[in-house]
Amino acid sequence: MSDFEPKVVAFVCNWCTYAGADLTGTSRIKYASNVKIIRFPCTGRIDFMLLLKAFANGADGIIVSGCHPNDCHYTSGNFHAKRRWIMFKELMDFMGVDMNRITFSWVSAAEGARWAEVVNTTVTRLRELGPYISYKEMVNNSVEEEVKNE
Amino acid sequence: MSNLVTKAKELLDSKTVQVIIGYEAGPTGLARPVFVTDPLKADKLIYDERCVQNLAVYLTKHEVKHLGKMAIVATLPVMRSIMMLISEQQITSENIVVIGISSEGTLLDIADIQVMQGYIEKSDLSNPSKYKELLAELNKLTPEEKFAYWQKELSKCIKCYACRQACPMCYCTRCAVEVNQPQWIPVQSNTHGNMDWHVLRAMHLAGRCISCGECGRACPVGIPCHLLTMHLTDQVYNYFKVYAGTSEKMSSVLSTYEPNDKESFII
Amino acid sequence: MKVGIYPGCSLTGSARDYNESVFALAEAFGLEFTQVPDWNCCGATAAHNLNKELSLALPARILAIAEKNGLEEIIVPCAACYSRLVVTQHELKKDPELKNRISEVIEMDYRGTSKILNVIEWIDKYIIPKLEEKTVKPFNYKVACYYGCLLVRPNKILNYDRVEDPQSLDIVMNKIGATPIDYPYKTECCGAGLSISRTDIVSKLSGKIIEDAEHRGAEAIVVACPMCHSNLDMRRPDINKYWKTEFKIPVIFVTQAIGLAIGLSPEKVGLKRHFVDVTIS
Amino acid sequence: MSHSEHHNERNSLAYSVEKNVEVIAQKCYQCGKCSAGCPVADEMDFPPSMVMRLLQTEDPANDEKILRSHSIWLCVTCEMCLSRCPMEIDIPSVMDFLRQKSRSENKVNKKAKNIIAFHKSFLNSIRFTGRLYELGLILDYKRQSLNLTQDISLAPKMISRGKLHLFPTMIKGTAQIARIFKKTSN
Amino acid sequence: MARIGVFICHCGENISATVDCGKVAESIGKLKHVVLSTDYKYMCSDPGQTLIKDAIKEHKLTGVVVSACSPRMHEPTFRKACAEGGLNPFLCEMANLREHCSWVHEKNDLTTEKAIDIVRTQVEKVKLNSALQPIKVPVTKTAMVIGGGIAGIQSALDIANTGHKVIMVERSPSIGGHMSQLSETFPTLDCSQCILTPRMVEVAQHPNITLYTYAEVESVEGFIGNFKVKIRKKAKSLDEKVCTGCGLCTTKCPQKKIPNEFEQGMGMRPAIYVPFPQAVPNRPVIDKEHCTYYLKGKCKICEIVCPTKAIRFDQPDEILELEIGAIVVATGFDIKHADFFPEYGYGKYKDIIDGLQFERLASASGPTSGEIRRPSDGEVPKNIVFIACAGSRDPAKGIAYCSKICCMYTAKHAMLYKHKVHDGRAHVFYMDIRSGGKNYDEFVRRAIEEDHVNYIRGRVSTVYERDGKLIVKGVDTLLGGQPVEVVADMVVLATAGVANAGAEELAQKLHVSYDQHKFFAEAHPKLKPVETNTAGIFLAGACQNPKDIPDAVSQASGSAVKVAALFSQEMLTREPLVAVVNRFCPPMYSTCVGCFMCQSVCPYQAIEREDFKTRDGKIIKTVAKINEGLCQGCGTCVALCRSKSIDLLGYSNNQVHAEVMALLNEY
Repeated sequence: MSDFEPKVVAFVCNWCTYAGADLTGTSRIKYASNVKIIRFPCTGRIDFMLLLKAFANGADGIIVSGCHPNDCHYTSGNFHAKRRWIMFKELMDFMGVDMNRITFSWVSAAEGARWAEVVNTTVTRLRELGPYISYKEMVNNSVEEEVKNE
Repeated sequence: MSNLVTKAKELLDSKTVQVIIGYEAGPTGLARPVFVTDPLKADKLIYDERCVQNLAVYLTKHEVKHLGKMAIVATLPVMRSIMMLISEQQITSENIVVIGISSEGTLLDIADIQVMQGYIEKSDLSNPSKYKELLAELNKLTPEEKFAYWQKELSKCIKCYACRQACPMCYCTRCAVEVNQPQWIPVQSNTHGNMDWHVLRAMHLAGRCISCGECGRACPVGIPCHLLTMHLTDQVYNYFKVYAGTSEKMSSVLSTYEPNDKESFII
Repeated sequence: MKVGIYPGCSLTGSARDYNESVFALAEAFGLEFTQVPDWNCCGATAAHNLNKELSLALPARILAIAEKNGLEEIIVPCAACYSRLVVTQHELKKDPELKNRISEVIEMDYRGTSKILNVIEWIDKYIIPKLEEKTVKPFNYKVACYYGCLLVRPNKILNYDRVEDPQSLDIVMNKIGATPIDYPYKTECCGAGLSISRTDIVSKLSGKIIEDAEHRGAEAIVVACPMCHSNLDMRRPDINKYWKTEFKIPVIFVTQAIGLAIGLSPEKVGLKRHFVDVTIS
Repeated sequence: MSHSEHHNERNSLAYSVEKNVEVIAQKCYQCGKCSAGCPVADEMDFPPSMVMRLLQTEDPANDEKILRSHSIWLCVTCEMCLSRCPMEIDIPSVMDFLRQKSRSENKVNKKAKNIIAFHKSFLNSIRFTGRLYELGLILDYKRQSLNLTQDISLAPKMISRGKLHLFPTMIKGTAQIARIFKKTSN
Repeated sequence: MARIGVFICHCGENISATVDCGKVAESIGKLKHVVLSTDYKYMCSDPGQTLIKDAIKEHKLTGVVVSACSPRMHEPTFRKACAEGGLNPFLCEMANLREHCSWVHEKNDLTTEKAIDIVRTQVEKVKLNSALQPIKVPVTKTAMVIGGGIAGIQSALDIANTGHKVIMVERSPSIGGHMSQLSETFPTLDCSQCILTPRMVEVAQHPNITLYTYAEVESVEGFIGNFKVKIRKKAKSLDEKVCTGCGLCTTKCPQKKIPNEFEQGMGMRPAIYVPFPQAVPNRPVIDKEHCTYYLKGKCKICEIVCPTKAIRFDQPDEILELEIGAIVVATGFDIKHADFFPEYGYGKYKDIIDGLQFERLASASGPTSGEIRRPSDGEVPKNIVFIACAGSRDPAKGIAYCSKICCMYTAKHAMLYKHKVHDGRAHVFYMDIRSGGKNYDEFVRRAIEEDHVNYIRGRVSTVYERDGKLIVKGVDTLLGGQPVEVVADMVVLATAGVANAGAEELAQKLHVSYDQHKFFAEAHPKLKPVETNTAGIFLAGACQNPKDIPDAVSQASGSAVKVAALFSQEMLTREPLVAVVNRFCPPMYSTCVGCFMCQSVCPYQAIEREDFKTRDGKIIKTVAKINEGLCQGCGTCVALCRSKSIDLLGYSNNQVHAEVMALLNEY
């Protein structure tokens, strides 16, 4: 399992974390290349269904990151996001979806180094966890179910 | 409950309301919803332990609405549904007369929304005890066991959406599952698609579910999907110290925030 | 309602005069109260200086006994005891664990239900209503009302009167015809617990209090705390020695003042027991 | 996170104050209002604000200074400092804690011996009788502090005014009181 | 049928050093609908941009992906290039291969694969982009400045001088604000009146400025460029056109014992009064609370004596409705009155006063015409104590924050005192001296070194009166907490600066947010200190937090420029990345069910109600509608909407969904 490289999708807001990741680049700080970023205007824009979509399509892990509380470019988007993630996490825990595979974080435009740290810790953790087999299986079996049904 | 009938009669006679949403005894002996518009027919109204359905679901139905001002036989969950529907601007308090039923099954005198609010505030708003145990049981399981449990349950789902139909809070004219640009929820009824659907439903009811348990009761294949929403009801209280449907002005947990909302998982 | 009284040690000894005046008032106004049975010392400064748990346990026992005997109100004439009791009640309310530990120590359950009244609260509630009609001999003197520390502090816990420039005592004195002076030393400390171990400090601090009162033309200092009284009265020789003066101003308890106003004899209210002769009255 | 780690390393006096009386020394910004209002500040080797400052340094040498200071014994718990502190720092509780710590570590300042002698005598008297026996207190204190001559004039005057009992009054619960002392003696 | 062109930039070596650009171009070229995939050394260079422009025409591109640096760097550049090439700029996306890939990873296959994924993601996104037109909203080129203090005055003049109309609304009878009350100003000690009065007059005479004093904002609706404002002009009981300002009425008014607000209660005024000699406008108003006629129904002496018959007792309040394009809030601050500090005896002892009262004492136009005389007996205090932080930095009794200006004005007060009372002693009790600012610390040093003001580091515990002297019990913490007792003749409390009364109410009328201290909140603490989070509303001066005059004035000019910039356009164009609520033909109209939860998440009040009615006006359905003038495109409502009836242009559900898919699924 040592050669396993997790696929990680990062959902980040444009004003803080995306800019922070830019800073990581301009400061040439290296981090794991497993993470690919999708840009949103604000964490408040991120639909929880997208996280499920990511898992369903083979992601082994997810990072959701935005502005620190009170720093939101739109003043309150991240606060609403926070409440949404609280609910989502509790539901997922209740349904046995592995929340160790999602990192929620606040990374500001000034925290280039921190972004690298967030990515690396997440990737290291995911390397230990291995591929998200149970979820993948559910999806694949579901496809087979279809075949049976037809 | 003769006084229920009397009350209904006078409401219709006095033209205070045009329709009464209540229960009647069905042919099979089960209670079923009835919509009484004629005072003379009011005596078919009943209330007893058979009457379990949450009638609030009809308040947003066009067919009922257009009859005019409505009176509704309302137990606690119904009253809370009414509060939610008013706060979400689906109905107006002017248009509703509440025929309150206490937990003992006796008639309550609910003069207006304030009175109803008072009654709700006095009541225990946490999940019904029979579900509390179930929730506790499930919460004891390991993540793997939980996942397995829900896989098993959800694999049964046939996407009939009875859970949605039964829920007074699911009043959208177009549900998100009918959106195909993008296809948020896989159309097929397979475990994966079913799970997506039930997650979506639970999340959409987070902070709005009033713990009537109708969704679970309505499910033809017996999926305890009400436990998902009820679990979130617990969490909403646990995090934000509120229960849904307590006042006509309350704003939903997910559409408001406190700068100091506490959580422990965001790094 | 069953009203209890916790006199506290000094009222049985060095502050007998205070005790007498309190009981005299009660008698005169036909007020009933029962002593907290088999009460013990509250531990005073010594306890909380040396041993926190002890400083809570001792008052807790008193309160527990009071509860057991259905005393819904406890009058605590001694400001020091009053402070200790209220603080204990607060601490144990704040921390259930501590509460259990303490009730285990005192071998009684403790609920913290009884209401604790200081002497002025008692006067306000039971005496003021009938005071006017009973006042026969208006106490028309210029007085300096001295509250001391423990009647108003810690204010957040006691929340009694205002912590700066309190008024309750002035108002009472006003009611019996006295003229309270504007007095900045109202809540300055008299040296309290250091009375015996550091008489010099007490002499200095109490001296300031007396000096300012005399300077502002007060004819008496009115107190509601036996500790303050003993420092300002019994320690007067030491004070005068320290300040090399002859402060004469008498120090009387609020209850004594009221007693005189309603025509009780100086003996009856224990004035004869003072060290500094009470010329007025 | 780094913060909590920092905490784990701490074993300063300030830290034990935090743990035991929930007062955070770092809240003090040294305005000195406590010292300004403290009735005994001018007697103290370290006025209240200085005690807080010494705590803030979290330097073993300074912790030592505090525990060996005269100040902590001179504090009369008049609570003036707390009632006027802009940061609502409960200095009286800190003082109580420091006194007990100073004693348990036998670091009591020599100048304070009389004060402690008095407190001890006071507690002794109630340990056995349940109430304060003032004459006993004074005698016991004289024994402990060896101030035999002090207040020699006071006693007779008190007796003449009936303010001093020659014999202690015993309460019924003396045994219980004794047990309370036992259980709380740590 | 989409035709996508992809351009991969080497950025010199910056990208190509670790990413195999050729390989990326090649594999992207294989993607469906990609008709051109090429790499080039510098895409942002002129030849690079020309490459794009030509390709658009040559290959009839319907979408462009430039894979180079961060869009935060060059998105405008390439969108402009596309526009010049004849392609709608919003059909151009950027893939961030530099900051997010080449710079942060080693040179290896994984890095190149990641680059491919990143580009593919943007290709899939751009296929779903739609041509958007910048939003255009008209601009009413009239600004409203609320508050006539120095900040408001500066802002109004600057705007007016750019040739735009300005409405100034001032609550009190005259403009001038707190600055008009000040004696002299730090760090130069020039007379406040002397520098302020000309500005006040300029406002009154400026052709572009309309001044409404004794007036308040009643309501504000609309959005940037298009506000609808109601203003209440309180009745002055006087016809300003007829009144000559001779002032006869004010001398004859029988009511003379009304505490004078301008003198901070240290002088008296009649019921019909001009707040101060240099007032603008220099016309009296009748204070209805105290006027004998309004109270008792008779008197009217002013009416009788008025030579021009200008008094109008029956004058009603007037409501003005105005069209406003931009608003500058300059409502200033107030001082926290010190009575909450019983230990300092303010209000109990006459000779304990606050900072503004001292300003009046020291002011040549003040009640003592500039002589420092104590209120109780008019004696000149020989020993004076200034207490800093009397309320500031005091969570227990006052306010938690630092009021910023007190250190400086206290130094100034001490100096002024020493200049006027040469044999006097001035003591300052302070905690810290916060004198950041040009020539500020030098100023404080001067007070200490040249004027020998005695600075004592420590807070005062209590102040009380004895034998007509004030005993100040303080401490010197620099002497290890040694108690200090000063016997003073007068004590001045440097009271805290707090939000103005009614600030909260006004903020709510304006829909701008305010902090826990009721100060107006800026849109961004660092980069948007002048904007509020409501477009078109700006801040100036101490309504944001206590400020000294230079800070207030510079912010005022800042706000003026913001307004001028706004007014420099005929139409406002905004990036069309806004939310939209879907619309369908009847009977559906929209899938929105009108729960209006979106309304409560929107930070910009951008969500309105739209009714669909039958011919006879009966409402069939009420649904949400986004005001694109107000919407800033955060998309929180989009994620919240259960029926998915709201979408966000530029980040549509379809686009983000496609991105997720593309990122994960190899093609």
